[in-house]
Amino acid sequence: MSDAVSALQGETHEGFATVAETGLVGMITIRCDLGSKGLAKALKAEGLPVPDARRIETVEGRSIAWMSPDELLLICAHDEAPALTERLSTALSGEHALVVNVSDARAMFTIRGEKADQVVMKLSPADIATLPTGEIRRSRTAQVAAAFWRSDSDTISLVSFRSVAGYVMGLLEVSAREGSELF
Amino acid sequence: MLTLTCPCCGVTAEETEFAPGGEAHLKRFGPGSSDDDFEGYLFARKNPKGVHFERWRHAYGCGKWFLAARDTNTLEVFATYKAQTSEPPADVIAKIKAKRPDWEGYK
Amino acid sequence: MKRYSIFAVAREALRYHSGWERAWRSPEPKKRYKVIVVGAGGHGLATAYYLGKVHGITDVAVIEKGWLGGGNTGRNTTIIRSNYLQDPSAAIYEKARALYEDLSQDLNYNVMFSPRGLLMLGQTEHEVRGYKRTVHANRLQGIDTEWIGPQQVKDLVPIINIEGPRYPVLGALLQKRGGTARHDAVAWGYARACSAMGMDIIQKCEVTGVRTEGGKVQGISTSKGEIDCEQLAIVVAGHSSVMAEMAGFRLPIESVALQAWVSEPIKPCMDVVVMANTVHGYMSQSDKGEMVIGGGTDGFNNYTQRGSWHHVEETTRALVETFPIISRLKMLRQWGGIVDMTGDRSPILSKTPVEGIFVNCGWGTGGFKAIPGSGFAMAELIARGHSPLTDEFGLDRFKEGRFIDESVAAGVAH
Amino acid sequence: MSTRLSKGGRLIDRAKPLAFTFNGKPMRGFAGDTLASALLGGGQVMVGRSFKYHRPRGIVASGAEEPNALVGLGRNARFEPDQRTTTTELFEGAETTSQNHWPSLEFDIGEINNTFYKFLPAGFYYKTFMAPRAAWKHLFEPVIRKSAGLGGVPKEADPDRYEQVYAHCDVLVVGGGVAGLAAALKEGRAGKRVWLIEQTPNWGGRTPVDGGQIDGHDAQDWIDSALAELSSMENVTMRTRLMAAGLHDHGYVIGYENLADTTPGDGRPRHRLWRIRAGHTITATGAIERPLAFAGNDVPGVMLASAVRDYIVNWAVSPGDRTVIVTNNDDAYRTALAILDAGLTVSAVIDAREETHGALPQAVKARGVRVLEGRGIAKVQGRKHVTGVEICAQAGEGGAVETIACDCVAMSGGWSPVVHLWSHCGGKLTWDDDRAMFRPDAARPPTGADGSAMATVVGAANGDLTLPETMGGLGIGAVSEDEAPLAQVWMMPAGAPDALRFKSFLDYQNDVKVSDVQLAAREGYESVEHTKRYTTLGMATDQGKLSNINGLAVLSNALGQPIPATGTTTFRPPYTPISLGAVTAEAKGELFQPLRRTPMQSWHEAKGAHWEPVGHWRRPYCYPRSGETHRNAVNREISNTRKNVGLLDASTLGKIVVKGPDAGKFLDMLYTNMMSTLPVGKCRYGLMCNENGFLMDDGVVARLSEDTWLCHTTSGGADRIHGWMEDWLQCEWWDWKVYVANLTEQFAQIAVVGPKARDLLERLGGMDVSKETLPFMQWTEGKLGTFDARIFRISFSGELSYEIAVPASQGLALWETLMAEGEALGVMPYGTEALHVMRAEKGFIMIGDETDGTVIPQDLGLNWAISKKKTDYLGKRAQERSHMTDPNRWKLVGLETLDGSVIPDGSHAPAEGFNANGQRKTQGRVTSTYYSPTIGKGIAMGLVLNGPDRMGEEIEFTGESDAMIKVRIVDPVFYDKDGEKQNV
Ligand SMILES: Cc1cc2nc3c(=O)[nH]c(=O)nc-3n(C[C@H](O)[C@H](O)[C@H](O)COP(=O)(O)OP(=O)(O)OC[C@H]3O[C@@H](n4cnc5c(N)ncnc54)[C@H](O)[C@@H]3O)c2cc1C
Ligand SMILES: NC(=O)c1ccc[n+]([C@@H]2O[C@H](COP(=O)([O-])OP(=O)(O)OC[C@H]3O[C@@H](n4cnc5c(N)ncnc54)[C@H](O)[C@@H]3O)[C@@H](O)[C@H]2O)c1
Ligand SMILES: Cc1cc2nc3c(=O)[nH]c(=O)nc-3n(C[C@H](O)[C@H](O)[C@H](O)COP(=O)(O)O)c2cc1C
Ligand SMILES: [Zn+2]
Repeated sequence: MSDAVSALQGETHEGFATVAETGLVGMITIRCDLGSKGLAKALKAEGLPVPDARRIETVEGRSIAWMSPDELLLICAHDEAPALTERLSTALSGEHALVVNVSDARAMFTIRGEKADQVVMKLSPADIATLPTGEIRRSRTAQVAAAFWRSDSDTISLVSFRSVAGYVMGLLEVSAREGSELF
Repeated sequence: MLTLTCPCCGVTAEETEFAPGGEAHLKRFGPGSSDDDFEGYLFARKNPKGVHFERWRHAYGCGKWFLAARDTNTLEVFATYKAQTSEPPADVIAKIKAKRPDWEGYK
Repeated sequence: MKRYSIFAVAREALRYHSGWERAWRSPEPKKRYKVIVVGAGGHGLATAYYLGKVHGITDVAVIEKGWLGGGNTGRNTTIIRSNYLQDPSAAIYEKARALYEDLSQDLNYNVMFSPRGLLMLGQTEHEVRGYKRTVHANRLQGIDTEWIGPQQVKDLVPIINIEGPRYPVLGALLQKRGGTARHDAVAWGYARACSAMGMDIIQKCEVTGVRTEGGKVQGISTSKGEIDCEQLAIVVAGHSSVMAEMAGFRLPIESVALQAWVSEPIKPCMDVVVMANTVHGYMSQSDKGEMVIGGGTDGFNNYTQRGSWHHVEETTRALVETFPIISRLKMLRQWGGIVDMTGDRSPILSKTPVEGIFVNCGWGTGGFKAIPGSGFAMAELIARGHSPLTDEFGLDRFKEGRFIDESVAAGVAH
Repeated sequence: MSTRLSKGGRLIDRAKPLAFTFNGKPMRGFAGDTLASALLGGGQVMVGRSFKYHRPRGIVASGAEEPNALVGLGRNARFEPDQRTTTTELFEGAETTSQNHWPSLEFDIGEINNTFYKFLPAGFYYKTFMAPRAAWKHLFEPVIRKSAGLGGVPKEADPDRYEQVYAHCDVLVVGGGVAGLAAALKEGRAGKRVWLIEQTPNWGGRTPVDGGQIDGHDAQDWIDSALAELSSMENVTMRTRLMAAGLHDHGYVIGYENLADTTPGDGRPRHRLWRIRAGHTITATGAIERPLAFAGNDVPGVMLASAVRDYIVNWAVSPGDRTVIVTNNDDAYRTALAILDAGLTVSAVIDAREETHGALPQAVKARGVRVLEGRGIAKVQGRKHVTGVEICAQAGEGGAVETIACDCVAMSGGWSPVVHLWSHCGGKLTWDDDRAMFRPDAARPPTGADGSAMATVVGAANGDLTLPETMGGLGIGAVSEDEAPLAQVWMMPAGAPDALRFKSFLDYQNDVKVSDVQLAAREGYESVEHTKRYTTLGMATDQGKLSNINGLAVLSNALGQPIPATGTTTFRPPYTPISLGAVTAEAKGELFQPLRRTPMQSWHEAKGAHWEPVGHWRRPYCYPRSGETHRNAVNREISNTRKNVGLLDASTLGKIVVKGPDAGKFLDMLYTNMMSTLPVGKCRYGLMCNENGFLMDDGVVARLSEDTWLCHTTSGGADRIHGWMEDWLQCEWWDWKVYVANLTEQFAQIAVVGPKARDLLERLGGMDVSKETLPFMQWTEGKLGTFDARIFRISFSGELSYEIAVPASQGLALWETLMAEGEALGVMPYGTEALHVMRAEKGFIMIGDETDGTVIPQDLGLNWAISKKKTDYLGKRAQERSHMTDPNRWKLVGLETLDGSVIPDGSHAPAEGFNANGQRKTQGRVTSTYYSPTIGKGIAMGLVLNGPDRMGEEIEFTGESDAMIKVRIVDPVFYDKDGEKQNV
């Protein structure tokens, strides 16, 4: 689908950290008994584990995150999401489960640079300094919901709802502005 | 500005990441119930100055509802626990008793 | 009671004001009173005052656990208006507002009622429709309100931003004779007048129990001993549930914290009270010059007289958006009160399951403006067993589903 | 004269001179100066006028406690009133103006109040200005307001930016004096995550001025090495210019950081608000010196003794050539020594104590200074500047024994620990009678989330005033001169008569005198809280940092009770005032609130849509063309939609998927009607009530598969209803197998509406959308053109109508395709107002218009949507209550005026007579009212008493003016009653 566009189409700002919208990303919400064998099997077939509480596991370009005691979020390529949703739905048809493609309900951002943490410090009450790699934190950025995790040594990935992408980008841009670094 | 620990995901977070939901362990009365019971269910609140059992939702986190035992006068949080129970669990009661020997117990 | 007047002040000036007598006495409690009012807030004191003034009942004690006027009456943002939508509310609030007009003269105590005008901004189409509905209702209720356009708003409040961009001001509900009064003086003026009628105001006396027999009230236990009475009025705002528990019943009330704060004082720049409900903030300027700002309530039960900080941020940002010049003012002091929120956010003035016990509570975030009317009505209810002003505010309404819901037209109820 | 000394000044950098102005007069200072030190250094002793009496006032203090020396700073958009000069750092080009006077600081008309001071005691306004009634509002109040009010009014929006940050630590140490440094060292060495914050630009607190030895080193050396060690610790974060404004529940500390006040306009945030969540807070906030109350203690030139030595030592500013020191304790003698060391003159030390033997007095005497024991000041001479003091016996009534000429008075009434933060959340105090101070009671601390102490106090803030005590409390040895006990002297002389007490100030800024507090006590305002409010003691911008303890001592005296029986007033945040800009931070303008945007928002923007806020969304109200009024645009959009085809961006509509074996049962509980019986592929309109029975949301439900339903909600309701569903599933029916997900934002939704709607879709190709394949109230999915779409055949306008959902990423593309393909068909977008009018023409209700939280479906004639078969649904029990079944509830009807005009919004229908409260009775009100371009006249809906039984009846409604409007009760469906247009 050539005409599919992300909320901000890759908008980027340079400050003491670089903040960018990442463009289209695939996301699938899976609601299910996370202890069920069927789930483990269905995910295994896709090469994915069932993550432990609050963990986000990345395997070959896809990530799977624990969102709540009965909810996972699978992150993949945007164009892969519809088919993957179908496959997982089918694989879980024997379970009480809900698998839905939410790729377009979200916007994803990266905050990159040595001081990336400081941008999050300005926006979320969560203690970013103690957030270990491999853990996803659902929280808020200023007035809207967000989830974030360390996607590599100097990058934080952040997901918000699509409709507020502009607001989130506004916050990130202001917070990362040169001259306002905290330390 | 309270801090609470969500028993569903284990995150300790500040009040703004949660949404309060009023008194816990209310018993729903539906069609066929008496006027008094129904009124009690919707309106009569214990609203104690002291130990209170209440509902919270981890709104900006895992999205789950949970319950908290909290002192409305000191704001001490005795415990948080899963919402799927119709009265406070024994260990929560014991914890409160230990800290508030004068407390007359869950009524 | 020595009358206050400019001449009295001048006379006293010559002798360094050594001749003033006590505004109210500090008596020890007697063994028994005809009526005991618990709670020396505005509502309790006004109840006592009108019992004496209108019904000639002066064998009255007002029992206060702290210092009189130290509850919500002493910590509110003093907004007075009567532009309510529902008939029962409009009636009692307008009664109160009308009594405020003459209260200084009536009490011989200047409560500085300042009918400087009150605006409720319409910032969405929906809100505009709600306020227009109120204007029409008010007309039939005999309350003087009007709808004005954005430019008139700007003329009345030059420091306001009517442009938005987020929520341009589309107009406002104006009550010209709404305004403010000096909150402490309201309590003090009533206390002085009650004391002068021979009533006992007993401070630092906490009620710890209610004695009943055969479903009828006998008296109360207090930190200063047992006191008997024929009738008992519970008028303790945020502590209503605690007192009801003593008397053996439950109320449709939850106590939560409500906060307010003031800026440092500046010269007069806003001569009306402005409420902006879409963005959740309201502001007036006190006679001393501070901007007086009220916030939102906490969502959880709270008896601490402190609230959560984020409400301060939410309201301040709403007001900076509405009045951009205040960004460079500084917050001087922030405080909280415990407000009593009922199931339909309207007050309760009612008999109770216990004979002889009456409650007046549930004024929540908006009862300062009601003090004279509430006291007047409550006194009538106690003395006569019935008052047209309290009829609709009974406890029975929750069983019947007969709510008086004001949130219909306006978000907040100050 | 105050002046700059040629030598010394540990905080100033003489190599960096700075120019500034005071009331337009050019002045100079140095980097490191505060505005106050620079003003004093430039000889400016009088800096403002007091609040009530407009008395000339000078600088009293050297820190946060300053009550007098407030100025307006900057100009135009960067003007800031009430700026405290003692805590404002000097910067190049600073423009300062004094406050509260007219026409000038030197000559102020308002000073007339000072002449009439006897007529204006505490609370005089409660006793006067009552007659005639209107006079208060129109005469007295304006005068009082003008003469009060202090600072000037900013005139423009604030151009600066502010920001906020969250920080977390195990231990927060507040105060960077030696106590704070020592506490931070201890916690830092223990490996804790430590934050150490200090409000001023400088570390070390008082000690570098007061002197002494710590741990065997000169105090400054110890401070330097402590700072070096702390900076080397990874786990310790240190910041200056960061004040702890308040200690809030559960260890939440609001910090206020000053970043760019000295570099206005440099683009950095001016202030930063820190929200620090501290596991534990240690306050090391020091102590504040108290003034003494004597007549004329407010004349410019009368200062705190500690401030005098601060100005000399820190900024090389001499507050006067000849200073008289007046004290009740030994510490003030340090000021004498500092003055002497600077080569200036101490004219005398007046000590209220009968005898002085301590090391410090001895040292001062040894340097030839006169020490007058058992003496007090009867009166200060001078009006705009001290010229001398009259000395009297402290024990007497003020008979002057001697007059001493001087130009500065340094006073000390002892010290009060800074207990604010400790007290903010309920930490209690205990009275220390030996030292005459309230100090934190460690046994009654403020408690945190787990019920244990969340704060401790160290150093002078804990009442450990002398250096050995301060450091001893932290386990570190220190030495300073021994000090003899102070005398509890609050007022001079002890027997001061009225005439003196009327000039002895307690609260400088608010002009509260000893006599005022005594008057309050006499009149029965006995509680300290009453006295505060009656006199305004402690309510000024310094919040009584200087006045409170003296005030309550005077009150206790007047009441004949010990000070602890009087107690203190409540300490409230912030410690010193903080800018509302910082409290607002980024949340203004564009970022004031999140703006939710649909995938097609940019298109609407480009077309100049006029907006209507709906929750956090902003929807096009209409799309006015150039020269067109909004009203005309709406009419055009309606007419075109009814005639050709219109497009509505319906993306904001809530879309919640509900799935599971128990989903049908669940929806049957949530909706008033039956959803479990809805066949797959079909749609059904449903109503949701709350447990109180009131209608709270509506929308079309589509059954997607055997176990899956899609529930549409109102735009405003999506999140609320999603939360509502989760609430019931998690907290009541937790054993039901149902999952829900909010897919509102996953899909862009476009309503294609009008007789040519099908033509338009067929132009795109793909799915069959014919009447046969896709009849009314069904849905289908497949390819529409190149789009993956789900199409619902539902209608909110009464026209042939399709709602098309595609993934949000393709919403804009679909919209543009429809606009392009539809051009030949006359397609136009329409906004929310057209939507509202069209639904009203059809008699469809709108949540928020026909409902307001007090309306039940039965009121709206929606009984057909309430299942009679179900034993239960949310709201059912409530709807059985007597008031809900009352036959006299107002019911929905259509309304039309006899002359075709539009009934005003909110109009009410009066009934005969008045109720017991004299209010006109009513029998109905309008709920929606519009001009209908389709019908060519006004149409409306309303709730009317027994309305449905009164069809055709004419009743009156209130008009815009006092006149009434004649209205006929009609069927609410005004357009296409038989539904022929939507079923084609
Ligand atoms: C921050 C804030 C802002 C507000 N703003 C406004 C506004 O702008 N306009 C408006 O109209 N209203 C406002 N209100 C609401 C208003 O203040 C209250 O509705 C009103 O003051 C209630 O008065 P009261 O006399 O019922 O209660 P209170 O003044 O609270 O008096 C109750 C008294 O009962 C005493 N008491 C409690 N328990 C006992 C006991 N066991 N024994 C003895 N005595 C007891 C208490 O100590 C207290 O003094 C505001 C409230 C707050 C907190
Ligand atoms: N001898 C006496 O009578 C006497 C009396 C008082 C003080 N002292 C001397 O004062 C010193 C006391 O040392 P200390 O460290 O306890 O106190 P300090 O006054 O030296 O230091 C306290 C520090 O805390 C800072 N502070 C206060 N409130 C703050 C807040 N809210 N946020 C951020 N910072 C804040 C102040 O700016 C100051 O730098 C000793 O030298 C002692 O001898 C002596
Ligand atoms: C309308 C109004 C104006 C106020 N103005 C001031 C003020 O100018 N200065 C001040 O210190 N406090 C002011 N206060 C707050 C009081 O000092 C006090 O905080 C409040 O009455 C609550 O009491 P508490 O803080 O003792 O609990 C004001 C309060 C109200 C209700
Ligand atoms: Zn959680």
